[in-house]
Order: sequence, then structure tokens, then C-alpha cells
Amino acid sequence: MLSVAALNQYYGESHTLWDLSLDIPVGASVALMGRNGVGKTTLLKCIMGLLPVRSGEIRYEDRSLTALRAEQRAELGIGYVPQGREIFPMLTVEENLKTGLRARGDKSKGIPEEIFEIFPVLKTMLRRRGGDLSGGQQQQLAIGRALVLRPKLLILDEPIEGIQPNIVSEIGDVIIRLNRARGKEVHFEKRESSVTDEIRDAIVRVNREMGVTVLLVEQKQHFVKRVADRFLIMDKGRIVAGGTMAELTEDLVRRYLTV
Amino acid sequence: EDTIKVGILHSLSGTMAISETTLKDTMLMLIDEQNKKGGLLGKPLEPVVVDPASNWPLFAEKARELLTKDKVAAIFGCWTSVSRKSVLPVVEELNGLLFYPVQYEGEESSKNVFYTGAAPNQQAIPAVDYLMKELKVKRWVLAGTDYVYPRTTNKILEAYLKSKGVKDKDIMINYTPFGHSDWQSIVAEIKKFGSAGKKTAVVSTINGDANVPFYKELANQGISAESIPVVAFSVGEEELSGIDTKPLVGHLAAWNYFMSVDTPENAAFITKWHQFTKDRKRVTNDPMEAHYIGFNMWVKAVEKAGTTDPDAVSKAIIGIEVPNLTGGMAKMLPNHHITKPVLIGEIQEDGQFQTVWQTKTLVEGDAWSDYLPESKSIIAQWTPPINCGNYNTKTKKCSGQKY
Amino acid sequence: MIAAKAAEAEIPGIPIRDGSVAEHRIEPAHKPILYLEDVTVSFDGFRALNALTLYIDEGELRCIIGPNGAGKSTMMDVITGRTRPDKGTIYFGQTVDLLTLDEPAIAEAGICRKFQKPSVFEAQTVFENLELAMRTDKRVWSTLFARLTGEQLDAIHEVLETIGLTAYRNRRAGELSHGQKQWLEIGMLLMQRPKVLLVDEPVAGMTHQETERTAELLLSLEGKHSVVVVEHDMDFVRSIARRVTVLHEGSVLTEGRMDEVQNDPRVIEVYLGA
Amino acid sequence: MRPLIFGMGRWCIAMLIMMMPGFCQAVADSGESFAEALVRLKEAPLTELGEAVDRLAETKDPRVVPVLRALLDGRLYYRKDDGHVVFGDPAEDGLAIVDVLDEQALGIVSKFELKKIGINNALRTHLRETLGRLELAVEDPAQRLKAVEAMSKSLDDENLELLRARLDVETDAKVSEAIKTALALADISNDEKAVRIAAINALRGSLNPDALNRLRQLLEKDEAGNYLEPDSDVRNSAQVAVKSIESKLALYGAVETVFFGLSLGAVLVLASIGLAITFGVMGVINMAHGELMMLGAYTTYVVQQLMPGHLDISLFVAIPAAFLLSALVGIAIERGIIRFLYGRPLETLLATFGVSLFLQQLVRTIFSPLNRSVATPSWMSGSLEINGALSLTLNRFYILLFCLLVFAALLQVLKRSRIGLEVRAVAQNRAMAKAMGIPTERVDALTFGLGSGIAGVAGVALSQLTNVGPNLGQSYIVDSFMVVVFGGVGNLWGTLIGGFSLGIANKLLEPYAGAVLAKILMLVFIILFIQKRPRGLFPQKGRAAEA
Amino acid sequence: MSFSLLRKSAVDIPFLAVLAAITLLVPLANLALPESSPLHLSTYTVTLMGKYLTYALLALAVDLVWGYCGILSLGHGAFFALGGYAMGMYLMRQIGDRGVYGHPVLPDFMVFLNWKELPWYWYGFDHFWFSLLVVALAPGLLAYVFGWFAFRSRVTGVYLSIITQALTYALMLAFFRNEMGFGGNNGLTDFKDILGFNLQSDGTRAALFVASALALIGAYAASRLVVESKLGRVIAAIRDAENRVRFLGYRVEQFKLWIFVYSAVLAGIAGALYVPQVGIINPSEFSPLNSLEIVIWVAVGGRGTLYGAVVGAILVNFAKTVFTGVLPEMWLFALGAIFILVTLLLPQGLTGLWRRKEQAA
Ligand SMILES: Nc1ncnc2c1ncn2[C@@H]1O[C@H](COP(=O)(O)OP(=O)(O)OP(=O)(O)O)[C@@H](O)[C@H]1O
Ligand SMILES: Nc1ncnc2c1ncn2[C@@H]1O[C@H](COP(=O)(O)OP(=O)(O)OP(=O)(O)O)[C@@H](O)[C@H]1O
Ligand SMILES: NC(N)=O
Ligand SMILES: [Mg+2]
Ligand SMILES: [Mg+2]
Repeated sequence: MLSVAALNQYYGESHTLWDLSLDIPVGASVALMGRNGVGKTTLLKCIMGLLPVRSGEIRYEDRSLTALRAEQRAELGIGYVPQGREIFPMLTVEENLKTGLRARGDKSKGIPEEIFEIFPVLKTMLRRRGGDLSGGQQQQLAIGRALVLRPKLLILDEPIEGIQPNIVSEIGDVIIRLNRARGKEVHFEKRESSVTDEIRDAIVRVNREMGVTVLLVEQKQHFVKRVADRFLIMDKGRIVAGGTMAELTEDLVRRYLTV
Repeated sequence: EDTIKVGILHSLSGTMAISETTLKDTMLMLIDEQNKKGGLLGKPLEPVVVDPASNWPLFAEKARELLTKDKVAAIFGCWTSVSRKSVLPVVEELNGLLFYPVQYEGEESSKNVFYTGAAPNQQAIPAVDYLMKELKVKRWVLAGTDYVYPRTTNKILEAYLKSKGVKDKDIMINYTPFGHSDWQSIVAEIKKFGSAGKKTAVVSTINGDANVPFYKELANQGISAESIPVVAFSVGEEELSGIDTKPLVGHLAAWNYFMSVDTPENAAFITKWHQFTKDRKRVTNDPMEAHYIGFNMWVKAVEKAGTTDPDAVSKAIIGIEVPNLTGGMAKMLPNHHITKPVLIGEIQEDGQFQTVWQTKTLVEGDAWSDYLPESKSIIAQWTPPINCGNYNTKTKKCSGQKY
Repeated sequence: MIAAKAAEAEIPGIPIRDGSVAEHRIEPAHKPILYLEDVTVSFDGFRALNALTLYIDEGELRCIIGPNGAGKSTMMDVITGRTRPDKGTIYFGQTVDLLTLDEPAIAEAGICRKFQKPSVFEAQTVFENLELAMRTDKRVWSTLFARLTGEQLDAIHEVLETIGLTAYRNRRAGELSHGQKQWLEIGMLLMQRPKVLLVDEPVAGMTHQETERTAELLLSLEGKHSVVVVEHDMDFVRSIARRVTVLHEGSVLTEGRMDEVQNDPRVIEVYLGA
Repeated sequence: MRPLIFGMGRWCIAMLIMMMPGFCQAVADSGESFAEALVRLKEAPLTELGEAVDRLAETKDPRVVPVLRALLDGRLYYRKDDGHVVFGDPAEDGLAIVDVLDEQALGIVSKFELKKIGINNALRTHLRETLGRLELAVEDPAQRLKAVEAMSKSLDDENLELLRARLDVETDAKVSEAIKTALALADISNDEKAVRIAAINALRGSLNPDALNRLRQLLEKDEAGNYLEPDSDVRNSAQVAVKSIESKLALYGAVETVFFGLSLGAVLVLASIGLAITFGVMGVINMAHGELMMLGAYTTYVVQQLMPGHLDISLFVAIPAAFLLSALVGIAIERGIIRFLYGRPLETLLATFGVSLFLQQLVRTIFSPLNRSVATPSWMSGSLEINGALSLTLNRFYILLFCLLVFAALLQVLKRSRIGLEVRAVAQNRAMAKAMGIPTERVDALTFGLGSGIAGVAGVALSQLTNVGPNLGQSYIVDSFMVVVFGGVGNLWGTLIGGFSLGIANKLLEPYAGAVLAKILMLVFIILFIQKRPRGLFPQKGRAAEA
Repeated sequence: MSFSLLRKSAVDIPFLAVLAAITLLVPLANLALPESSPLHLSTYTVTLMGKYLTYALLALAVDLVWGYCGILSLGHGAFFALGGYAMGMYLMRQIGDRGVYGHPVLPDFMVFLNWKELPWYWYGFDHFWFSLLVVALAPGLLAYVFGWFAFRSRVTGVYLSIITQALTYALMLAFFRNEMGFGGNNGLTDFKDILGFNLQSDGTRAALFVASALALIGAYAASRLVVESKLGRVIAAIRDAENRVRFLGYRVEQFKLWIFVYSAVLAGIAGALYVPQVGIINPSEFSPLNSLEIVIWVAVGGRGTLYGAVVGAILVNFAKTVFTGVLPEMWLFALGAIFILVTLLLPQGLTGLWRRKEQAA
């Protein structure tokens, strides 16, 4: 799905990512871990095209992303939930969600109802300015917004930061469902009338056929353990370890994740 | 030095470029002409053009540059009074010569400046006389841009009108900022003022850019020249070329020259101008004539003195006569002002003026107005024994001169 | 622990204007230092705080939890003078009516805050950030002539150690990662030596181990400072919690020990989940 | 020769109506002949031209009216070589001339072969009055009204007689009204008290300024302190009439002031609304905004030059042309300069200031530093006469309408289309907008183009009010920023309401304070207002805005 | 902190040294060298350079509030002009009865606009020291009052910029009014001498140049101390996160007010030095475009570095002098192009070039 090879990135003169390489298989759910400041966010921004890279190659679905601008990458189906939420503060919740419609490519005018099923609070706040929401509400909005463009690859940078516990577990569910949709039944709670059912079913079907690949930066290990099937560990701008969740040993944690 | 340098100090950018650029071109044309005639004292003239950019301190700086760096023999320049005031100390300090071509408020006579435009007595007073006698105007609106020239002119006019028995309530005075563009209220007020049953006229010292919106508003509010004529002192052919003149036919201006004047000198001048600018539509105007006169006077004076030395030239130039473009002779007076005819013209549909009245004789420019109490007793005379620009005939003293 | 040491160290040369802090170290007090009574805040008709009443004791460490949008950050806004309530009273100690003070005066009085979204001075170095936060005379002229004393320098260095940014002291704060900024902001709080610390989501974006360190740090402040912590990380809250207040829809839903609160069905329903 | 035949026809009809049968034929043999009078007219110096006109009129020749009209319109010439008096109308390479005496077309000649018979103001008034008398019976009621008005200026017995006669047959209400007013004005001087009072009562509702002046005179005292009007009843009626007129005038005066304010406001709004987008929404401090307006104004000029015969529709061509030109220039500025400066908003100030200098000098180089003359289409000239005391100038009126139209259109574009949402998203968080798949570059270019295009359109409107010259932009840029900020950055409604309120406030102040002081007071007001509402009239609200 | 110290020593010492050298050499080259010497500087050049230095001082003032505190003042020309008027009034009073009307007290423009006596606000200006006081006080007071209201009301960003513009615009219109008693549009001009020295003599002009240079050096050094002080860092913090500074217990409005007033006083001093050298002060100095230009000098030089402002002011004005003489009809193209290119190619201004090298080293 996504592969990064020999990536080097600099902030001005300071070398942040060093010959970084990684591979994310289709349909995987990968957790990227590492201490503060090792370059996780930087890496995600490079993948998204928001930061220029000095050298190296980023490939997505067998095409090179390197020459593409961020908005073109979005159109290819990469959804991004940034660290710090990055809500459009003066747009209403509804407008925030609508910003993703263009990249969907299917001319739809409305926001898919499933978003509100996942995050009901957004429905009640459609007219409120994004910037007025509480931190946690904003985080939900940020995820919802990324889902609007119906991503094939979903990149999440610390998505549960500041989210109340019960919703954290819901977000976990969402990620799991999006990711494991392939070949499996997906049920979002049905609360709506049957009129929207069809649309939703369609989305669900598409989703199921697609299966969203997930790249997740997260520090909370119990959450990671629940939603990810693979992990990568970063240190000082390099990927230093990786594997299936089962391979995440106490030793690795102590070596790279404790201070 | 194998050329004689002539400084041209007119704004080519900024707010005043609209008016002054033409004067720069005029000077270039006159110098070109003179060179074709073989130059001056056997040397070609070389114009030095600088752009003071409608910035008053820059005028002083550029004047200094012309006099010290370029060592020009004379400067032709300035339009607004403030630019002249800014340059004045510089030409006095460095003993340069400045020829100033625009009508102005008077109250000045410098050893180093020659005023070839009209003094108030060569424009404002005759115009008011005309309105009073010919149009039987009884009520007066004195409208002007809020700066020294209109203020002074209006002060002189107010004193003059009162001396003719006009009452306070029949005079309305209104000042507006530079570039004023919303004239609705003022024009409405003028309209009201003019509907009191007495013949009313507007004496306009409105300057430059503000005129276009002013006249447009006049036209739109239906104030025609017949109901309330406007006589302007700062609107010439150049300004009219930027206005749709159809609705303005019949409004007046007082100048010492109109492009429409039918004399051979003028026809020749216009032809040369059209050739020089390669534009048959370019108009000529009063300050251009002033430069024409000033330049020719300077040339004659230099020839007479046999040198471009400022002291010799200023001595030689007094009394020199050159033809003006309206068929008479302009003479440099000892007060550094010149003699001029006064013409009143009405705006025509084609943007020209038609002369409707003219002084019988030439009027001598008066540096110090006789209608202002403080300057009544002051005279300017740059010839011995007085040799002073502001000589008080009462105290017999020459004030404020550095020489 | 380094953290504890830093917080304990008296910084000579900086007068602590109120001796009461030292007093209560001996006997943890039950005297409220912060009173919120009947505080209501609404935005365009929406009630973010609804007749909220809350007391914080001197030297106490209080955790506040509650669903997203319950009004926790708004409560801090109201206490620090950022938002004016429509109704209600807020007192600091017995006498200081916070509603009559503006932000700097409230800060001066000894209430400091860490924002939910880390906010540091991005163009300045880590060191300078700490220096600016330092408790000292903050009037214009004295700031102009301020010189760092050796003790002040030591204090800054100690805090740098505490927050693990010694190596970054000359970095511009804008170049720090998210988590580093969180630490820096905590460091700035420490520099201010406040009586009341309001800490909004301090461990967001931290690793498990960093979270533990923060817990230690906050615990070490207990007794000397009143600390109000808002956090959604339940492990963290459990590790520091004494008394826990649950906010819901702008008012207190319940209050009590962690284990009580945790098992309250209403809290499970609106907040914790199954 | 259409006009002539037309005129003659009218002349005869007029005479017929005046019940003077046979007049048409009779004219030829009375007094001086038409040809002689014409020669006198040609040779008279300005001071004697009036008398020559009278003589000509006395000939009662059917050709008199067209000749006098031509004289009034400046179409009357004589040939320098043979002295023939001719009508001249502009044609290519000179004037097409027609002999006055025998209506022979004499071909096209150069201006220099002719001499115009010039007139002056006094003469113009005189001519109009004379023509009025002669034309009192023309078909066009508007022209009749003018004729009556011209005659009312000098109410001698002859004119009164004509007017009375006309009143009996007049069908148009406005003309009748005007004649009645004129007759009443005359009656005020009547010896009989009853007639005077009747006349006064007739004038009670009149908004004719002469009526008010005349009525006021009745209330004045002479030097000795005696009333000019001896009869107290007459004075009392006059008093009542004056009061009623004055209260009406006050009302209409207020309406007029509001209109003045709205129209000044409309100009401000037009000038700033494009800025409300580029500055308010995109955050670009565009110092070249004024120059983009200037381009719009020059476009109007060029369009008028290109289609000389179609003045009346020129604006409808100029508006889209100006929009396009300014939009394209705007897009060029955005693509060439501004796009490198996002995230550095203050730098846009520096670069666009450079652009503004550049554009100014460019038009100076292309069009010369002189102002260009932009003509006003006939449908925008003059005023909409509501009544004698209130008339709205048409150009202002249309510009007010236009302003509202532009505003509404813009609002729709930003509301309805995706671009409205996207541009705000881009402005608020460029990186995130990209990550959401918004083509920020295209959005920037289009938005900047839109704002610039509107500036161009505003320039078309300004060309109808003020100078079209290189400085046009500079004189509006400060005011534009002031309006946007006063209204609240980022809020189009704020710009609209802000512009109108500043306009009205200015016009309310102006009569008391004068133009200069009014402007100063407005500025002080803005400064104080911003203290009260530091984010303008309609501030952006919310947590984000406060931070 | 050590960081900032580095910054200071690396640039300031050579920079101040150059200024000091100019202060010494320019008058020498003007007065001591004969005109025939190739190194001789004409009085015209000296005066011109003196003017540049006053502009540099003005730019420095703007850089302090804009570059360091983030207050984009589009009205600093007002403080400059006020200082200039105060000096102009002194120079007018020095004329005494040598005016054209020979009035013992009233300046010429008052005589001919019928003023009967000197307005009260003209009192005291016959004393040099009083005038100097007003040179600093008038702009300082205006800045204080204006800033007190604006900062207390938390007017920030473009709102503040635009009302500073409104301020200078209003003052321009007010000073245009002849009723104000400051000479209307013509302003104050035709000065004769200062402290008894003839303003037109070479010696006086050289002295004015030296005074300007010393003022610039002094202001530069003082401002450097200010921005390197803790106050300087608070100011910079306000620029970046005003609210956060408040929550640290700083009274943001007072800090802003302090730097604003300080900057206004510097601008006033610059104006006072400018007027005797150019010979005129009139309301166009208040014009909003003038104030905008100052900001542009700073941006061209590089904001947020004191020397950038100085360099920018001198270079832009030098370019103007040259262009208006050499390319009188095209110079706006050249100037416009410079502004555009500097913005695009040198985001940190001209001195950014130099700084980049320094960082690389
Ligand atoms: N804009 C920037 N300019 C310079 N350096 C930066 C910038 N942003 C981040 N850095 C530096 O790059 C390094 C990596 O930062 P990054 O934000 O990628 O870390 P992270 O792994 O996401 O940390 P966290 O878990 O705290 O979010 C950090 O040391 C940080 O100081
Ligand atoms: N300026 C505002 N305008 C409108 N609504 C607001 C504003 N400020 C806050 N709110 C609303 O008030 C409620 C409380 O917000 P607050 O930020 O206090 O929540 P919180 O408890 O801190 O939540 P979280 O845990 O997610 O940070 C939210 O629903 C938010 O949308
Ligand atoms: N002298 C003038 N017209 O300013
Ligand atoms: Mg990160
Ligand atoms: Mg919160």
C-alpha cells in the first residue's frame, strides 16, 4: 500500500529523518511509536506532502507520490488526522466536514450519514464554529472530516488525545471496523430511518470491499494493542524496530519508549 | 562646459503629475526650439529633468541637486505654492533662478524667483468684476480647496466684494480637502444658496483632481451655467480634457491665455506643440504660455547680459519684453511679475474656452495685494534704490531679506 | 526524584509574598482556596457551564474528569479571567473576588494555567520561555532592568532538568515536538511558583513512561500548591487521584474518591463506558 | 433637412393654436427681412448679439426657431470666405454644413473655413426665453415645461399673456402646474388684496424656489421698519404658506441627506468589497487594490473610445470587460507574487505596494499622466425629479443600485458555490486544506481574481463620478481599508453596513462641520469605535477569534 | 540568552563603528577638504546623508514596534511630523521680525491670514530647550494617549494598523486646516537660523549631520539594550502569543504602551532633525502613504533586526534619490520592481542575505 524508502528530511539545517524506510501492506493497521520528538509527526507530514523532503521515495499503490502535491495525494484516498486537530476554527462543524467532499471525486453534496453515526455529537453541533468546540469534540471532528473523503489509507496522529474514555473505545472500534472491513460484516448502529439505509449500505459495501489501511501514531499502548496488528518504532529519525503486535517485547518498549 | 544646463523641476509622479508633466514637455519643446535656432551664447542648451514626485521636501532637495550637482543656469518649475515655498530658500541660498509659471496667491517676491503666472490682481479681481458688471451677480459662493492659494484669493475677493457693497449674507465660503470627491452636499447647498432669488455665481479656486467630480455633480444636479455660473481660476484646457464637457458649456474661467485665442503666435505655438508631442489632440494652457514667456525672457536676458550668471541675468531681465501668445507683449516688471491681459472664457462643448471678455490693456502683476491690510503698504522692487521684495513704504524698511 | 526536588527548592531572591503556603505544608488544610459558586457561562444560548459550584482546598490535588464538552476547559477559562461568566461568584481565598481582576492580576495573585493546546512562545528559546515565566516583579521598568541572578539561573536549570529539555535549552520552542512543548509548558508553570495550578490535559501525547513522570511531578506539588488536573487518561488519573470531580453538561455530576466515582453508574454511562 | 421641416411644422401649429390664422404667411413682409436680420446676427459683437436675436425673432420667419436653436446649441457658423450663415454638424474630417437661408447642403468643410457664432451665458438665457415664447406650443411636454420655466424668469405682460392663453389649452398636468405657479407669482404683486391672497394660497404647497422667495419677501420689512406688504391678512396667509413650504422642504432635505449618505456609502462599499475578499477573507494586504479599480476605470475609457457611437450601452460592455481585465491582472499578481507569500501576510503589503507603483506608472506611460474623459451615458445624466425640492441624481442612483447588485451577486457566489467554503478553509489553515484535497493554488488564484475583478467593476462605477487618472487608486485605498476594518474583517455584511453607515454619518456631519472637519470627525469616530469594538462592527466571534 | 548575546556582538560593533566613522569623516570631507579634492563631499551630499540618517532613525522606531512587538503602525509618520513641527515652530520663532511683513512676533503666514496674536500653543517655542522638550513630549504624549486607549481595549492586528492610519490621516487633514495655526498646506518654511547659526552655512549643515548621526547611534545602542533586555523578550513574546503573556502575569498593554511611546519619541526626534535639514515641514508628512513607506523601508532592510531598518531606510531613499534624477519618468517601475523582488527573493530583507551567511558560518 505505502512504502517509504531512504527518506531524509531537514528542518532548515537540522536533520530530522534519516534514511528512513518502511512498508505498510494493504489492509494493515500499523502503529507507529516512539518517544516525544523522534520525528513521527514529521514522517506523517512528509507522507501527506505537507513537508518537503530532501531525498528518498514515497510510493503509494505502486505510484510515486514524491512529485504530487498534498491535495493530489488526498484525492488518491489518503485521509489525514493531524496532531493537534487542526480544525478550521471559523468554519462551522458542517463546513469543516464539507471540505472533504471535493476529494471524494463522486460529486456528492452531502456529508455521509455514517459520520454522524460514529460521532453523534457532531450532528448536534453542525452549526457551531469548529474553533468553539471542546478539545475532544474537535478531535472527533478531525477524524470525521478525514472520513468524509472516504480514504483508502487513513493516517492518524495521536487520535485519542483528549478524548473521553468511552469515545476512545468507540474510536478504536471505528478504526478496527474501517480496517478490517474486508470480507467481514460491518455494522454501524442503525438509528436512522430506512431512507438513509441504502446509502449507508452502499458506503459500507464499498468500505468492505476496500478495507482501509491504517497508519496510526499512538503512545497509549493498551489502545495500540487493541487496534493495530503491526507496529513500528521510531527513534532519532529512524525506524528501529517493527513487526506484528505479538513481537512488541518488553525489551523494545524499555529501550525505545521509556525515558 | 560646452552646454548650458536648464533645470526642469516638475512632478512626473504623484498627485501633481497630472498638471506638471505637460510643463516638463513644454520646456523640452522650448529648449529644443532654441537649440534649433543655434542655442544660447553659442552653446546648446541641455535640459536636466528630475522628478520631485509631488513631494514638497523633495522639491527643495532636487532644486539643490540641480544647482549644486548639475550646476544649471536656471530652473523652470513648481506648480503648487507649497512646492515653491519649499524651493525658495534653496534658490536664495545657492543664488539660482526659478521661473514659476502658475497663477498664485501673491504675497511674495524673491530676488531669485520670477513669477510668470498671474498674481491675484491679474485673474481673480477682473473675473469678479466681469461677473458683477456683465452678469449682474449679487450673491457669491467662494468655493476652494483648503490651502493657501484659495484662502488668500478668497480673502482678497471677500475684501474686494465688501468694498463693493456686497453683504455678508450674500457671500458663502466653502473649503474642501485636496482631491475631494463627494460633492453632493456642497453642490446641493450651493443650489439652495442660489435659489434665493438673486443672481448667484460660484468663484471656484478648487484645485486639480477635485474639479472633475465637482463639475460632474454640478451637471447632474442640474446647475447650468445660466442658473449659477461657475468661474474657475484653476481649470484650464488640460483639466477639461479629462471631463465630459457637454453639461458644462457656459461655465467660466479666468486666465491670461486660452488655447482658442486666435493669433498667429498662438497658432504657431499650437502647431509646434502638436508636432513635438506627435499628438494632434494635445491641448495647450495658461501655465504653458507662462513658461513660454518666462523661457523667452530668460533667453533674451542671457543674451543681453552675455552670460548666464544669475546676478547679471536678473539684472538684465527686468524691463525685458517678449511677445505673449495672445497678441501682446509681456514685460518683466521690477517686482519680478509680468504684465498680462486678463481673459474670461466660457467652456465650450469641445473642451475649449471661448473668450467672452478681455481687459483692454495689459495688467501689471501685483506681488502684494492692495486689498489686504497687511500688504497694502508693501511693494516689491528689485531695482535700485529699493532693491527689495518686500519694502514697507510706511516704515521705509525692507524686511526679511538676507542680502 | 528530580521533579520533587525542583518543586521543593525555594528559590532565594524571589520573595514568596504569601507565607501561607509554608504553613500548610505541615498540616494539609481543608480550607478552600478557590470558590466557584453558581457559575453559569453561555455562548449564543448554549450553556457551557450551568450553575457550577466547586471548591478547591489549599494544597489539594484535584482531578476533574468528564465528557468532552462538559465544560472543564471553560471552567479554567472562567477562573483565569479569560471568559467572563454570566452569573455566579468566584473567590480566591476568602477575600479576592476574581471577577474583579483581569488575567495578569489573576496570574499575579498566584493562579497559573497550562493550556489544553500547548502554548509556548515559539520564536523564543526554551530557556527564554522559562525565564519569562519565572516568578518575579513583572512590571515594565523592572523588567527592562532585570538581570538574572545566579540563583535564578540555577532555578531555570533545575527546571530544565526536570522537564528533560536541558539539551534543548537554546532551541526555539517552535521547533519542539508536541510532547516537548507540553513539557515546556509544565516547566513554565513550575517557574511561576503559583498557589493554584490549573493543568489542562498535561499528558496528552506523552508516552506511558512520560505520563508516569508527570504523575510524579504533580504528586510532588501536592500540599504546597493546589493543583487542579483535567485529564482523560484514566490510568493517569487513577495514579494521582485523591478527590475526583466529574463534570457533566456544565455542572458537577458527582464528586468523591476515585473508586467511588469509577463505579458510579452515571459516570460509566456518560463518560467511562463499559 | 428634418429639423427644419419639423420646426416649421411646429411653428405653424403653435400659431394656429394661438388663434392667429394666417400668421404663417404674414411674416414675410413685416419689418426687417429674415436675411437682413441674419446678417446682423452674424456681424454683431457679443454685446449686441442679444438685440440681434430679438430682431431676428421679430421677423416671425419660420426659420427663426431652428436658427436660434442652432445658435444655442453652438451649431451656427458662417463661412469665412463668403459670409454664408450655415448650420454645421460634425462629420468626418470637418463639419457638414447646410445653408440657413435656402436649406442647401453645402458639403463637408474643414473647421478652419468656418467661424462659429459664439454666445455667452447671458445670451443663452435670453435665447431660451425667446425660444420658450416661440415654442410654448411644442408637442413634447418636457420641452414645454422648460419653455414655461424659461418664461417664468421674466414675467412681463407679454409673457403672462402667452402663458394665460396657454393655460386654457394645456393638457399636461405638470405644465399646467408650472403655468399656474408663474401666474400666481405674478398675481402676488396685484393691487387687489383678494387676488393676492388667492395667489398666496395657490402657492402654499409649491416647491418652486421662486415661490418661497416671493412669499418671504412679503414678510420682510424695509429700512424704516415697515412691512413691505402693508396688509396684515395677506401677511398672515403668506406666513402660513411659508411655514408649510418650509416644513416640506425640511422633510425633503432630510430625505436628500440620507440619499447623499447612501450614495457616498455605495461608493465606499464598491471600493472596499473586493478588498473584503482579498483582505478580509484571504488575508492579503493588497495595496494594489486601488490600482485594480483604476484599471477598471481605464477600461471604461478604452471601451468608450472603441465604440464611439454607442455611448449609452458602453457601460454594459465595460463592466464585464473591466471585471475580466482586473481579474486577470489580479490572477497574474497572485500567481506571480502573492502565492509565494502565504503565511507571511505582512510581506504582501510590501510586494503589492510595489505592484501599485508599477501599475500607476504603467498607465502613466500608456495613457499619459492626464486624466481621461469618460462620458456619462444619457440615461445616467441628470436627475430623477421627485418634486421641486427633491431630485436624485441619476448616476448616483444607478451606482447605488449597482452596488447592491454586486453585493448580492457576490454573496451568492460565496454562499452557494464551493469556492466560498474552500477559500475560507484555505485562509484559516492552508496546510490542512491541502490535506483535505482542496487545490489551494487554484482556489487562491480564483478568489484573488474574484476580488480583483470586483475592484475593476467598482472602477467602472467610479469612472462615472470622478477622475480617471493614474491617481484614482490611491485616493480610495485608505478609505477602503478603513471600511473593511470598520465593518469587521472577514464579514461581507460588515463591509456593506459599515460603508453605508460611514457614508450617512459623513453626510449628516458635513452641513454642520464642513467637508474637512466632517472627514476628520469620521476618522476620530472610527478610532473611538474600534476602542469599543476592537474587531469592528461585525466581529468574528468564538474561541479562535479571541485567542 | 547566550544566543542573543552572540547576535549582538557579531553585528552591532562593526555596524556602530561604521556609523561612528561616517559621523567623523563626512563633515571632515565636507569642511576640511578643498572642493577640488576627489574626496570632497558637497554640502548637498552631506545634507542628503543627514536626511537619510533621520529616516533611518524613523525606521528604527518603526522596527521596534513592528519587528519586535508585532504592532504594525501605519501612522508613525504622525510622530515624526509632530517632532518636525515642534522643531519647525522653534525655527519659525527664530525668524523674529525678519519675516516678509516684518511683524515682530507673528510668523508671516499668520500675518497674512489675519491672526492678531500668537496662539497660546506657540508660546515657549522661542526657547530651544522648551522646543526640544516638545519634540519628545508631543509625539510621546500622543502615543501615550492613543496607545493607552487602544491597548487597553485590546485592539490588535490590522485593526490597530488601520486606526493608526486613521490617526495620521486625521492629523494630516487637521494640519491642512489653516485655522489650526500651523501654516496650512504650506506648513512652516523659510527658516533662517538655529541656535543663532545660519541654517544655510556649511558648518551648520555639517553639525546637523553630526547631530543626526549621533542621535542614530545613541538610539541604536539604547534600542539594542532594550531589545536584549528581558523587556525585549517580553515584547517579542507579546508579538507571538499576546494572551499567553497575560496569563504569565505581565500587563501586556503596559509593555506595548512603553515600547510604543519610546518608539514615538524616537520618531519625534528624527522629525526634529529632519526639518532643519530639508527646510520645510508641512502636513503631507502626515500622509498615510508616507507612513506606509516607512514600514516598507523596514521590510526591505529586514524587520526584527535593528540594523535592517537602518539599512533599509538608507538604501531605499538612496535609490529614490538616484532614480528620480536618473530615470525621472521610469523610476517608479524601478522602485516597484525592487520592492517586489526583495519580498520574493529575500524574505528576511536585504540584511537577510548577510544573516544567512552568518548562520552558515
Ligand atoms: N517546524 C520545525 N522546525 C524545526 N524543528 C522541528 C520542527 N517541528 C519539529 N521539529 C523537531 O523535529 C523533531 C521531530 O518532531 P516531531 O514533531 O516529528 O516529533 P514527534 O515524534 O511527532 O513527537 P511527539 O510525540 O511529541 O508528537 C523534534 O526534535 C522537533 O524538535
Ligand atoms: N466560544 C464558544 N462558543 C460556542 N460554544 C462554546 C464556546 N466555548 C466553548 N463552547 C462549548 O462549550 C462546551 C464546553 O467546552 P469545554 O472546552 O469547556 O469542554 P471540555 O470539558 O474542556 O471538553 P474536552 O474534554 O473535550 O476538552 C463545548 O460544548 C463547547 O462546544
Ligand atoms: N499656486 C497654486 N495654484 O497653487
Ligand atoms: Mg508528534
Ligand atoms: Mg477541554
